Amino acid sequence: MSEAYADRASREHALYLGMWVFLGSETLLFAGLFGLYSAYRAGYGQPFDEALRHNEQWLGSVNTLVLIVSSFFVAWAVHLTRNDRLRGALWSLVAVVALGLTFLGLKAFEYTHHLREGIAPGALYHYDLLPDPAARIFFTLYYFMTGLHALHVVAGLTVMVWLIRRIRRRRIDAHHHTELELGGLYWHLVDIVWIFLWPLLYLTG
Amino acid sequence: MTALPDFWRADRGLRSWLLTTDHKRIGVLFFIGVSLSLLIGGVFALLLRLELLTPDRTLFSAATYNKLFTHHGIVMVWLFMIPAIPATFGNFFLPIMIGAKDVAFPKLNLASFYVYALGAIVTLVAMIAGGVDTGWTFYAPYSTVSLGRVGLVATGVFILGVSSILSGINFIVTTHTLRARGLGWFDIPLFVWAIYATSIIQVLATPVLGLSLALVGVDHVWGLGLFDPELGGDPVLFQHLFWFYSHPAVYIMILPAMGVISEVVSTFSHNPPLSYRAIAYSSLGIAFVGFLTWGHHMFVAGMSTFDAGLFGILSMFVAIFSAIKVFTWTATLYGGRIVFNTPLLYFLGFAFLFVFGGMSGVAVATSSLDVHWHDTYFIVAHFHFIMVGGTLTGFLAAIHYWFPKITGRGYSERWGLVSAMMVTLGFFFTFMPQFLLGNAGMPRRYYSYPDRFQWLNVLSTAGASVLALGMILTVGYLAAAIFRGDRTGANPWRSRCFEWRVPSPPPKHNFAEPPVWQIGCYAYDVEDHGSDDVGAKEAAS
Amino acid sequence: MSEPPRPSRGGRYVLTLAALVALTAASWGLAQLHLGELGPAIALGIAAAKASLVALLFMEIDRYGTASRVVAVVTVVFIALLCLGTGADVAMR
Amino acid sequence: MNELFRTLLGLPEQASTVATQIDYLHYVVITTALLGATGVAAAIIFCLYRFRGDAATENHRGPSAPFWLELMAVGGLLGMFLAFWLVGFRQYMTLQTPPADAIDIYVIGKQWMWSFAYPDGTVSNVELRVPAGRPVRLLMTSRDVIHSFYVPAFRVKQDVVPGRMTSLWFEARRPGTYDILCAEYCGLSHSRMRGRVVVVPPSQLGDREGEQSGDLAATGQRVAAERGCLRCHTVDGTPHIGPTFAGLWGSRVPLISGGSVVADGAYLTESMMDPLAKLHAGFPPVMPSYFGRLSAVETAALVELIRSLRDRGGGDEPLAPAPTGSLATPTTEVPR
Repeated sequence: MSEAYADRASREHALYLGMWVFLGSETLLFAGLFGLYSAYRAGYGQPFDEALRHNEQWLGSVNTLVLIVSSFFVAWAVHLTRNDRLRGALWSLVAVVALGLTFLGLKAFEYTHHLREGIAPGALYHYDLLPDPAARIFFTLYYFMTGLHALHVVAGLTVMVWLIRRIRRRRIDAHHHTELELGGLYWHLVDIVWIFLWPLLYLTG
Repeated sequence: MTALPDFWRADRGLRSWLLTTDHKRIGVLFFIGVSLSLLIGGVFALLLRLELLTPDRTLFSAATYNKLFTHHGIVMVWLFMIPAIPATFGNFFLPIMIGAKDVAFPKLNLASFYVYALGAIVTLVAMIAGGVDTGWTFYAPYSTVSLGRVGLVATGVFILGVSSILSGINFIVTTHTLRARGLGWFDIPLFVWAIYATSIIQVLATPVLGLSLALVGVDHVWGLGLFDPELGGDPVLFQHLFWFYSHPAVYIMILPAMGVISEVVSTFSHNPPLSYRAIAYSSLGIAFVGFLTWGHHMFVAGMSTFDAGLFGILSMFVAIFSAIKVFTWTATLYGGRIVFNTPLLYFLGFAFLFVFGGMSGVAVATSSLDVHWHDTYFIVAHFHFIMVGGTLTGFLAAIHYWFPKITGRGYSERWGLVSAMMVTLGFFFTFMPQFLLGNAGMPRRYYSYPDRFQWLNVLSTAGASVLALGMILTVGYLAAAIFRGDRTGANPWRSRCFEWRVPSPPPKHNFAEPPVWQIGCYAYDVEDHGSDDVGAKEAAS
Repeated sequence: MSEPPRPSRGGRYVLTLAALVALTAASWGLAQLHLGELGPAIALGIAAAKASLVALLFMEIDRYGTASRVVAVVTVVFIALLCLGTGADVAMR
Repeated sequence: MNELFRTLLGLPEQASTVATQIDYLHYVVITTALLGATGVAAAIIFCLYRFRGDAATENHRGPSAPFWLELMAVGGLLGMFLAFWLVGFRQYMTLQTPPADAIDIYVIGKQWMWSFAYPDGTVSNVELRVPAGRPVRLLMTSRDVIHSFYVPAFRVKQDVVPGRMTSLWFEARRPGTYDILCAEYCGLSHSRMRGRVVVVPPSQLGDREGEQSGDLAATGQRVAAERGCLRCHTVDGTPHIGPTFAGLWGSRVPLISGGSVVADGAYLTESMMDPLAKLHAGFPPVMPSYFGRLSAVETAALVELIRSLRDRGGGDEPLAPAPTGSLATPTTEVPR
């Protein structure tokens, strides 16, 4: 941070603004996939919904809850830090990491389940019960959307681990917790993206 | 004020340049990268023009030709046009123009340069190791089956996109948070508005490009066919994603040039712009409405007629903002005290070429005319009129306009006018024949063509060589001026704009202490009394 | 913001969590009824409600100035724009 | 006037009924563009000359044009652009909706050649023969990448997209020969993918009138006989050396390499060109490759033949529609 900023408050304001612009930009990375989803769904219609019904709804729903609770814990950690209860904040972030890993674990389980059935992206797709190309396209989109989201979950988890280490080394406290709020904003965005992915890929069959 | 060392001499040694966080030095680093890219792209362009001298093989094979026009497109669009003005002059002048010591995130600024350098290296390596022959648009399904190194080039351009986003974020936050005290949104120079609007587009459009190129790269390497008709995909959808980025991208290219032109016109006519808010709001208008019009690239691609109609209307609205700007610039000259020199000659070239290029754009947005003209040389001429006639002319005008401020020396006005004339006329004779080629029906990206098109192609190649000579001449006398140009004061053009109130070349942190400007950046009604430096007078008051 | 520590009350966050879980359950429940054409619209409506809850209460978007709200709105509008543009093309072919 | 503008702008001859209207709009728009650009440049040159001076000359009041003048100028411009759009879109709609009595001709775009299949089953490559004075509708698809069927003299162009059928129509006004060009970059010999539209007087093409419904299938039958397909494949449902054509379309074909595939256009074309790629389980791998020996239109005719036999019993019920599916049904209904 340059000394361009007279005081800490204006420097933080700049950091928050920069973060929000970055979040907007990051969300638009998914815009292309949402666009393809709406085009293929409008184009294929019925066979597309058939493939969508094949996804395990309970798996998606549990993952949604996992991410929502993890999002809560992030907000809880920020709240505790503001009240100077740093131990509590630390454990909240640990909970977030645990929930994030659970999410990835469930995702991995779902992927292997799909792959064993022969549901693979693009040319590798060879699932006989849903031969229609719409199913192949749906599952390719499914892999791309959830895969890109999973990458963002991994990035979010690394940020959380980094924050945990900073709290433990007393670099974050009630007065200085900008990076905690920024990390929190990023994780909430990852949760919001999944909130939209869940109905599109699991519910609206 | 003690004489602070200027940013060239503030620190010594290569390390101080390579690890600099001074926005001016980063601007200079970008300038070097961008100029090299212009050279490489220009060489590709000349080779293309030479090959088209005869209806069939002239110098090399069709495969080489296809790679060359693709590389010309990629290098010019992503390595030159997009960073050309924002990353060089935007970096250099945005902080000074709003009275800041530096950009909001200097380390991020340096990171943006190195990401640009990495992206450029990956792209150029991919071009050397096999190259790409899909056209800069990477249309599926050819980009999926092409034997070129589509995956590597897509990665390179993706990285360049990341650099573009990082610069965009940096400039947006700088403009929001680092304006000097008392400097509202309508007191800052119009160039800052142009860079701000460009950054908004960069931040919002580039991610979609990143995704579509990633999809094409993955599809090419592992065949995960979202656009492969064999696997049920629809290639037209790739065009939707690609043009959702690429139409706003052409506004990323032209808006900064418009910013430069606003500054040049006001300074050299010593007149405030006719209506500051018209130009400022037009920049934002172009930035947002530019996102609504991408469908006019796909009138004959098999898109539904409903979309064709919708995108046709929306495209007409975006032309209005450019028209407002042109009217305002022209009216600003009225009643001014005009000093005519190179930047203003470039403005004259810009005005004619950009207006005719823009209107030919309105012509192809008229859906029935586009049916005949789409993918012909009419389109090539249209976008070169805007890109070369607009952005490159703006880039050259910016180099000449800010040359004294950056180097502290003046360039030779005589050579400037001669080279500007050569560049503008050379450009005109290169691309006006291509409008006629488009009318006659010669498609784009044609290695060999029916004989009846030959005389226009020969004329176009002749024009291209004059343009190339003009560019070489420009490099020549500017290089000479860097070392032997006579020293100029802080404000050789007697401009009111803020960047002329700091010494030339500016000190490392621009201002000894945060500036408080009473005299506005377009306040030409304030008496000048011939004093060399309004800044000095201001400091005294 | 991290001015001098302002004790914030935790109750808000717990309530938000409850609301989010409830909305998730509602969305799942409605999906089981297979409302046909209306199903996707409702599901997306609920998702939008949940997203704005997270944005308003967890992210506290209102504390970061108007620019952050403008960014949020513009992002949503542009995603919708791309979806409508491509979706309309394929649907109306 | 029309002739003057046309030659001045280098436009090709106006050989189709829509060409003249489009050219008139072209003249209006281009002259406005040129006038606009020269007008702006002239105004600037005037100001540069009239108001030359330097910073020291006495101070002029800055220009202050009334707001309504600028609003009026911009409003007028927007009105003109919208007028261009209105006229342009109406012409675009006429270009996109073929008249009902148009003759249907199948066009296959393939890397670097155009092929045409006429209603009476005859086929031709590179050269498209059409009657003058009769609307002709081209139903086009591509065998590999996106091409674009472009006849400058008719002012018509339409991308030819693989995996779906796009259409284009024109009515040639008088006999003549006009260039066909490929306008969408499609690889190495994109610039050599040219053809000719030969417009013949209507009288010469009397025999060409025939109704068009299943003719392509009839051609397929003829091609299958000539090329020896029927020596190994039967059309009545009984398997022979090769699998029967009856009921094959859309059915699930078990493969020797395990798994299975839907017998759609793509699979059938591939099996003709590269029979061993996805070999039908239970049949000897003896089929010769027809790559390069079957023209694109003959392939389309054979596929049409197999499609027309799909309900003739034998083979299990087809599970899925043709790969082009609902996503790709073109605006105009393709005669099955």
